[in-house]
Amino acid sequence: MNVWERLAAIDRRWIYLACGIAVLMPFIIPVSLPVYTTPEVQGVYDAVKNLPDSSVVMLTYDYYPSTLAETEPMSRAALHHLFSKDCKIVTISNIPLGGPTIAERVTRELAAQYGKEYGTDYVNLGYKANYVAVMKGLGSSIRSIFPADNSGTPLGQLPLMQEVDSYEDIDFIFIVADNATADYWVSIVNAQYGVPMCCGATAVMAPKMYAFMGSGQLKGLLGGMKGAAEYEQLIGHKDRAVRGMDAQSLIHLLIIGLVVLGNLGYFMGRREKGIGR
Amino acid sequence: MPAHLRNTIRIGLTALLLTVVSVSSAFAQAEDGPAFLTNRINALILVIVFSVAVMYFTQQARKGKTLFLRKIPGLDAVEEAVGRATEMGRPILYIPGILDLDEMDTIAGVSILGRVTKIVAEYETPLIVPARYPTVLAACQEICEQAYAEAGKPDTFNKDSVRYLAGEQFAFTAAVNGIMMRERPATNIYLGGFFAESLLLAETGNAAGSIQIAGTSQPEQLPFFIAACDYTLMGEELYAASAYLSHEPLMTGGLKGQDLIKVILITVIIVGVILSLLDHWNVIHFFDIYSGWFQEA
Amino acid sequence: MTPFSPIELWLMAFVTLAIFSFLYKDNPVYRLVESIFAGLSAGYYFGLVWDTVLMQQVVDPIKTDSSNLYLIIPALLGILLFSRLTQKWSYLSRVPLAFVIGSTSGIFITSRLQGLVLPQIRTTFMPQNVPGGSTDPWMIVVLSTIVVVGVIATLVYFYFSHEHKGVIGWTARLGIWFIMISFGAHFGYTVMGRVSLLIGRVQFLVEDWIGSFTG
Amino acid sequence: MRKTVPVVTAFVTGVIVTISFFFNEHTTLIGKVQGGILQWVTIIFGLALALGMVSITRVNFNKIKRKQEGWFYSVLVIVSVFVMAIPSALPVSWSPMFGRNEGSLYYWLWTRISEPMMATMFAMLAFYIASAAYRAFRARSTESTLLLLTAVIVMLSRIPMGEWFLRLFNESLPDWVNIYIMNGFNLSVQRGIIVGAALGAASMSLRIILGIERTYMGKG
Repeated sequence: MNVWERLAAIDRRWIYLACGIAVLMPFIIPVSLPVYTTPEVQGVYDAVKNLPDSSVVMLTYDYYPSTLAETEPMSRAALHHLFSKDCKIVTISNIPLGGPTIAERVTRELAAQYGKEYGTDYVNLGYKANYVAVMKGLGSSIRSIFPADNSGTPLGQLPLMQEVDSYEDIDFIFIVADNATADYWVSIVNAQYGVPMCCGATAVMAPKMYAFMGSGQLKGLLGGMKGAAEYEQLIGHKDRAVRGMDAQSLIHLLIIGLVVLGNLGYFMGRREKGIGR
Repeated sequence: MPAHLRNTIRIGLTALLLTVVSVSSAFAQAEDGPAFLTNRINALILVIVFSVAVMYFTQQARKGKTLFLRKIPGLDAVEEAVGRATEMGRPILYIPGILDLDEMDTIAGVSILGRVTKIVAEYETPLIVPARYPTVLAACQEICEQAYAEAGKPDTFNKDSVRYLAGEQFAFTAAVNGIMMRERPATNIYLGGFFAESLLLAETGNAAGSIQIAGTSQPEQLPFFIAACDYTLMGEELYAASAYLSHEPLMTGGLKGQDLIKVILITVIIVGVILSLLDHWNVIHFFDIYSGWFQEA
Repeated sequence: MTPFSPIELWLMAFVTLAIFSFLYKDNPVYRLVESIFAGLSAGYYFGLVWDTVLMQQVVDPIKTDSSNLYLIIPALLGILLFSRLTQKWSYLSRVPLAFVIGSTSGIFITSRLQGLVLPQIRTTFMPQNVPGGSTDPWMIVVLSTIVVVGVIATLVYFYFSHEHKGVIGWTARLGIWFIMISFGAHFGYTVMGRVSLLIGRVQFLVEDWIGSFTG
Repeated sequence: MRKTVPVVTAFVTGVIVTISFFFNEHTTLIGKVQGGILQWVTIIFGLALALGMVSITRVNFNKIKRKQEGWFYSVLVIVSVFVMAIPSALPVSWSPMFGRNEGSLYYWLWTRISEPMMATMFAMLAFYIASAAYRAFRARSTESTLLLLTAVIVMLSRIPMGEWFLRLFNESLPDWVNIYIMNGFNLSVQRGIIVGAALGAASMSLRIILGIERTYMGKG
């Protein structure tokens, strides 16, 4: 067994260990490098900034607890930005597993910081099944799909919801999603009802969203933790996303190194076996 | 009931309902205001052209006309992989995605399962099909049973080979990973809607030394399938594979219809670019009107 | 800082590490938490359905206004879906299934064509806006060319009515190169996505859990 | 009968929803009917979410009954299902432990056990990606070389350290990566895929409405 074959046969658990160390290191020795702002994130910031004060904004919690690390900073930053402009916020979740619970927890915490009141300044609609039907149905009437909010209070008893009953009453939609729902917000709600929107997407979803940026259907895009960090920086509330960027640097370099090493081994192994050139 | 009669009834019913609904909706105004949205005429035209194209080719295919479809490279791999599993005496794992039965990916995955099961039944290779939704479970069970019957081996079908696993995405993945490590399938086939679990599945399969064939229409997962699997069906190739394998006239017809629309769309783009350049060079100014057709007024 | 009590933090750290133990190998502790997780997930769905669907969408509206009695019909249709679980009566579930699938298909046809195809095609033949607002004509020309060629080549790659030969062959070849570049970008982004989630857990373990030892 | 009724149901609902797209949904009858249909869909589909619970209980109950390998885990599954489900269905007025709000057992179990578990499941993917990068991600052909090179460049442009490194070569290099790779190559391919997939989905939907595609019903 030569060195390349031995390298190729390395147990994957050693790689896992290297990965674990790379992610832990920056917590012990932090190096704070600046994050540059990309035009896509600037687009989100400008779109929200240019909303008239007290606009009604729908904020979606279309994510599972599994992607909290990427999406929760986006929701928090959005809430900071929107509450500081006195916007009225209607939150909704198209994710059954955990979505409504996260919406309650995060929105209430931030609302308390800004002294906002449930029912007049913000409402959590919660979850209803089949997001395609929900998104389309909200165009007819929010109340026919959501007779009550997440905790069961009839919408008629909430002052904010007396003025809001379809997309016509909503000025802007801020999507935060970790799955295909963003696609449907664009293709159903933006295309048919013309509500302007921007999107905070996990890094996995972000490349697809560039097509919607290009077509002008999205006003801005937050792509993953980097996007969240840029947004946190723009609104001046540096938080977990900005702090996470250090660890990103190191582990990315590790992965790039692994790609190079793996391929080196692959080519050297082939050459020694006399395959290829 | 003979097929043509059924068709006639269906078409007649369609026409009747279309008329009744459109007429009634046009006149039955619940409130004042415009009824028909004229700004959506471009969409209406597209829907009509699209429907006619799809229906025309479907009709052609049904009449028994052979419509050409190009070969999908990764598909031959399926039979090869089943053969290998048989030689090794190890099972085949087939996952029709993690979406529910109302999603197109699952439908394609389930329909390819029918063809794969037939090969599996002929070779008498053990099969494992984990389903994430009860609806998918039921559909897979029925399709497998049918395939075993078609292969002439209805008795060899083991009902437990189609299994219901926990409903949550990662609970499901973990359970499938457990199966991979415990039962060591020789071949893993992932055809359907896959999300974050794609890499978890493909990596664990790699560790277990299985041959892997994957396909999904979710572009965000394809890089991993390409990286970790032996063969990958990208995007629409999944649907095309389903049509190609089953030689099903309906699927083939649908694909041919879509292909026609693609040709039209490519033409639209090229004409648009030319008009845009002519506009820029001050030859003719038709571009704004042209591009306006594709926009909701 | 954290809203959790020490016992809760220990519990959360335990389940976190128990799941991570799968990285080493499948083990009884992992299977234990996996089973609990599967059970809790199913239970979560039940609570959600009971409260937000059955109570909020059916029972409460009927209680407050008897003209809503028609809501019994969709509820019964929904219950019919449970016939899936039986052998003999499973065909009954087809009607509610057809209702759901039929109407979502109706949304699909129009929204896919009007909401995706039309705007995406239109903005392909329009001159592209350079992100960041640059008006350098060369940048616009280069970017617009890339977009037009890329869209056409990708569409041709997914064209199934012709073998990949001749003009179609090399356009499809170009298409696969474009696709691979895009997938490379996708891979790069996704690495960041997954790493973020690991960082999130490490933030919990280091800052919240271990951090609580030192006060 | 077993097939005709569902086919007609899918047809009628599908046609109404499709046609109503072209009409004002607030002022026309068809718009109102469509609104009603969508409301029903959310209810029917919502109830279906509970199917999983019935199913999982039954499967695990059978395992226990047959004393299959690992039946102990099945006991745990069933216990967890009921510990989570039953208190959530009891009225909050009886005890703050019931219901779904903050302070309930349901909320506690979810945020303290399920959330960290689910988040960790996803976090494992970082390790798997690292492993795939080393073991599976090979420059086997022109195509995979392109994929590989782009991945490395994009990864560098997305991290502060890499951005700093790229700026050593040219001050605008990270911007060019964003403009040409993300908004050029990537955008065009995503667009092609989106359009293609949209046509596929629309064609499948059309066939479902017209009763040609019946896979969703199962065979027989």
